Amino acid sequence: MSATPTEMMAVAASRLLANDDVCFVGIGAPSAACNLARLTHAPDITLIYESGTIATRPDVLPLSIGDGELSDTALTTVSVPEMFRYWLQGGRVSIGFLGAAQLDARGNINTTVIGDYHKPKVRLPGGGGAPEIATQAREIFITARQARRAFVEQIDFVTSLGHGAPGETRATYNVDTAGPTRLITDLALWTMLDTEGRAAADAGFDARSAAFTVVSLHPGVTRDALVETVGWPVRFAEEVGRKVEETPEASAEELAVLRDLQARTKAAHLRANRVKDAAE
Amino acid sequence: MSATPTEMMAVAASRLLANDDVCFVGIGAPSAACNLARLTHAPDITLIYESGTIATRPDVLPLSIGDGELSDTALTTVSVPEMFRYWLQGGRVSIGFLGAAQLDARGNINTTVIGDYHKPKVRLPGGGGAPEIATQAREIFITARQARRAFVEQIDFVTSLGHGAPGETRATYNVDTAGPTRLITDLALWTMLDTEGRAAADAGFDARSAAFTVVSLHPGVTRDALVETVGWPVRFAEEVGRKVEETPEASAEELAVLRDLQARTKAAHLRANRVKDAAE
Amino acid sequence: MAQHLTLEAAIAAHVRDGQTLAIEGFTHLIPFAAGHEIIRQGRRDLTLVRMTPDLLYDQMVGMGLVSKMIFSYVGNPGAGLLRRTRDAIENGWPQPIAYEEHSHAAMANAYEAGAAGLPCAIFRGYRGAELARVNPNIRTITCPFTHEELAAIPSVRPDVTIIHAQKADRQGNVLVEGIIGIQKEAVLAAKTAIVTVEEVVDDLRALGLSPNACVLPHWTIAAIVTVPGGAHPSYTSGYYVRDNAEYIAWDDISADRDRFHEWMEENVLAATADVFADRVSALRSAA
Amino acid sequence: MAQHLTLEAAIAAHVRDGQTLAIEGFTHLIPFAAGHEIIRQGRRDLTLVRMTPDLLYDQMVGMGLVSKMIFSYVGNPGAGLLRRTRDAIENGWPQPIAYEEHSHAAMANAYEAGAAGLPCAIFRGYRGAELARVNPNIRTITCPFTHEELAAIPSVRPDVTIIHAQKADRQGNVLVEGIIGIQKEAVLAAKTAIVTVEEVVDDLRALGLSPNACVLPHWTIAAIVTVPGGAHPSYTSGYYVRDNAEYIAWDDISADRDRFHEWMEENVLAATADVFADRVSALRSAA
Repeated sequence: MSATPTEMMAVAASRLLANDDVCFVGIGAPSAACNLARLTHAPDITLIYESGTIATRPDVLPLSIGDGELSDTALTTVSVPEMFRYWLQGGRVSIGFLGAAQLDARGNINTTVIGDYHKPKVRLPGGGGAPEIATQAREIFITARQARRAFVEQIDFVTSLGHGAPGETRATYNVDTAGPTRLITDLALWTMLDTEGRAAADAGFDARSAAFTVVSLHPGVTRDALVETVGWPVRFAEEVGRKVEETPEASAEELAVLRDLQARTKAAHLRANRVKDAAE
Repeated sequence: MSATPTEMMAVAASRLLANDDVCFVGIGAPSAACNLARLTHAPDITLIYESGTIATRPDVLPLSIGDGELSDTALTTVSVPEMFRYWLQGGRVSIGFLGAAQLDARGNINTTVIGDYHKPKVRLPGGGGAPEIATQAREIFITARQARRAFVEQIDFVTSLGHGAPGETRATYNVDTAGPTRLITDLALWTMLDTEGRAAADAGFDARSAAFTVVSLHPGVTRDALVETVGWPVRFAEEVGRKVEETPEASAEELAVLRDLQARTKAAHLRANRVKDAAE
Repeated sequence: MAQHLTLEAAIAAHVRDGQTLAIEGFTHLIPFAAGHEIIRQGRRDLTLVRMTPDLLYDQMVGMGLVSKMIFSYVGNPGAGLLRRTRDAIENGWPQPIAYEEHSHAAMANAYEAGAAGLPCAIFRGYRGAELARVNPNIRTITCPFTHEELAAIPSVRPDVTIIHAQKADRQGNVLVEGIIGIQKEAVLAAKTAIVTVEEVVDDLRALGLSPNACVLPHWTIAAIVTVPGGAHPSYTSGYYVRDNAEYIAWDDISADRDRFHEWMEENVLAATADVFADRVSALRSAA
Repeated sequence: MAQHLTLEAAIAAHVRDGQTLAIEGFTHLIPFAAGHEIIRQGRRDLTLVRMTPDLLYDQMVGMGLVSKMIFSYVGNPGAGLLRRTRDAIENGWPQPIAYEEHSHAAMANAYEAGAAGLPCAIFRGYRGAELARVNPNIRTITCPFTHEELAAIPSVRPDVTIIHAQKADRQGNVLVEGIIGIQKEAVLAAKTAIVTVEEVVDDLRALGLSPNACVLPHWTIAAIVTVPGGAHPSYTSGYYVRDNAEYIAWDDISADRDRFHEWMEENVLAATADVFADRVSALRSAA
């Protein structure tokens, strides 16, 4: 059985993580990806959740950012001010994960409002840790399901900074971290490339012309299908002198580990579990 | 057997402490006084040492501000930044104790240098916690042995603020705590009084004219003997319309508890103790 | 000096209309029982501060107790939006609420500064973030050494902070363990603090705790209330697990105004603090 | 990523002439063994940062390794003055040293800001205190909300921090317990950190520590060195007590230049890190 698009997103993201990464993990897709990496090729990866849990090894994925599972399996749990001051602002996080309600091609993200801030059409949860994760983690990975209402030309509100408007750079805002370098979706893997095909880590990277660029399509995804889900003109890798790959299928091990993790998680979160526990 | 002058200093200071006080304790005389109070009339007094130990109940007096005895018997031990930020600056200390190498009649203290700061005749240890204890504890008690080289008209360096120069107040320096209210010495008990005999807690207290005023002479101490040890014109309570009392003798209980504490302390700090422990 | 009180007495003695309250808890240790008692006592015109408002503030907003909220994440963690709060913000139902919005880093720093007795906090924040444009309480200072511009925000100083914790002792000292969040800072930043606990022991010192355990001395707290299960559907590490199913269910309950009111009537207005022990009984075995 | 090294190798790999070092410890956990190894390796022109310089820095100053000291209390705690440091300041022997002096509150805030990656710290300090007149690194900022003036100081960012701790595990995670002082901040504020420990265990997670114990993850540390007794005459809570007699004795040893040199020759230059275990053997029973 092959991976679902959501599974493919977690698998593709997990492959980008290394054993010595220190990840600031969000709930949902990032949590699945980071723990999949930990349970496969990166056993010593450090996972940090903003609730203060450091080097945690959850057996089931947390529903919230502060489930007991996270502190029970952590190396140590610190206060929330310490988390944001010493660990995030202190520059100790190598990869920060962000999700997005709205996202543009430059990695700017909105999770605050649809419509006007003061008279919102939809009031979303807001930034939480995102404004500072976006600028203080050394690098940002964004995970999102592709959809036209989410992948927009112009976001309604800049909750967290990517590379700003075209022609700007993060330095415009006095930020010296790399910012969003990867966008991992249910359909593809995107990399933030400039018009010469350079990534943030490459010499001469010109953020003024950078945009998320499709570098790998997940198995079975067509360019047309992908373009349908994006509200901005999609840049494919060939346009900047690189090649669009096909994302390798999820391996049997990847799928088995991920499904096992998700099954344990589902069981733990169902009310059924509560009743069962009580009956024991 | 009656109290020695040093014992009398500890006894007199301990009597000023109440069960609900939160004391920021220094090493030496303050530590003896605070623990004497704890072991006699104020069993629930909270003692804090700047090493981070909160509500500690040492069985022997610490030689240093951070002896293991302090954390072993503490309710909790916090980091040093937290101690200074949340507990002292946070306004939770009711009485801060300070010692002095040099002291003036307005409670300004020097523990930094004798002579010029940049070309010192004697380089003293410096302020440590004192500059902020002096302004952030709600009230300051000073303990010192009286001597002309210590009780001076003009201190060489203001390590910590009392009431500033005559004519000034603490408000001159944007400080709203009461500052030094009591000076407890080997010879007498002094109170910071203005020229109308008002203390800091009294309505109308005029800090501009305040000076440490002798309000109680320890048993057997004459005014002449006291004046000999002070480098400024001594103000006795009568001059501001109050009476000079005689400090009540140390009670048998006070002396017994204090000597017991000191004996335990001496034993613990002697090298003999080390050898004895090893032999056991 | 901490007094051991009933929940009803503690809330009646310390919580007044018009106050600024911080009922804190970062997913863990959210004092639901105390919040429900405030709803029952019918307080009004409250300013609620909290990093992650969560279901409890959603309930208080929906019941019309709240005139203003200061927050950094107004969602149902892992489950979605807070529908009662959305209804208040988007439609002014049951009444409009004002709000001041920050990032987590800002709120954490603001509580920390409050605990430290400072008027403001500084941090390297809000760069390129639009909240700085819409929130006039986000300002800047310049480092006098490097001339770097840093964000400045006012400290949080609630009239009353309420937290939930594992244990108190008879003297009123309180132990908080696990995800300690912002609990200590919220207590120390407040003028008055109320703590609900799972249980009272004789003396915390006798438990052989870590020397550096997070313990709040009794003289930092006004009232201690024993409410077993008082954090449900949040959790108390070492006692019972988070009732994730209840968090997920809230999404439906809160979607409809009438259904919300029925639920509140049955589970809050007609209930007492005693119901919490029952609510967590089935969750204890997993803790 | 922490490497387990010998003391000689760790110091040789990471400590260079001209660096700024913080060899921290607030009475408890002072890494004497590491400091003595630096003396043996003959480093020069060091800037030493520490709240309470204590005997170890007195020894390093007396041996001529130090060109500048940044501190807040330069005494022998409970015993008096630091005579080698006085000799350097008052008489320029064996060489003059520059110094920058702060209060404890200032230094604590400066380390905290260093750990937090900030260029400066702000606090309500130095009011009416003359240090503000003589130290140009004490400046002010104005709160943009209340207009209160607050003291500002530069953060501490050492090239190398060295601390002593109870335990490390094989992966290099470190446990600090008891009077934790400024240890965590000093490590996190530094570019490179070396930790000496009493012992190495297999896995700290297996010890059943408090969830909120002060643990430094292995990736915050460059080198771990096992030196039993390495804090002597300071102490390691849970292992051995403070050698107060030795602190008192230092007053005499350091009073005379020749006597000091003899003592250093015998106890430091001619010694190795192995001597520390013996030095504390008699103090262990009391810990």
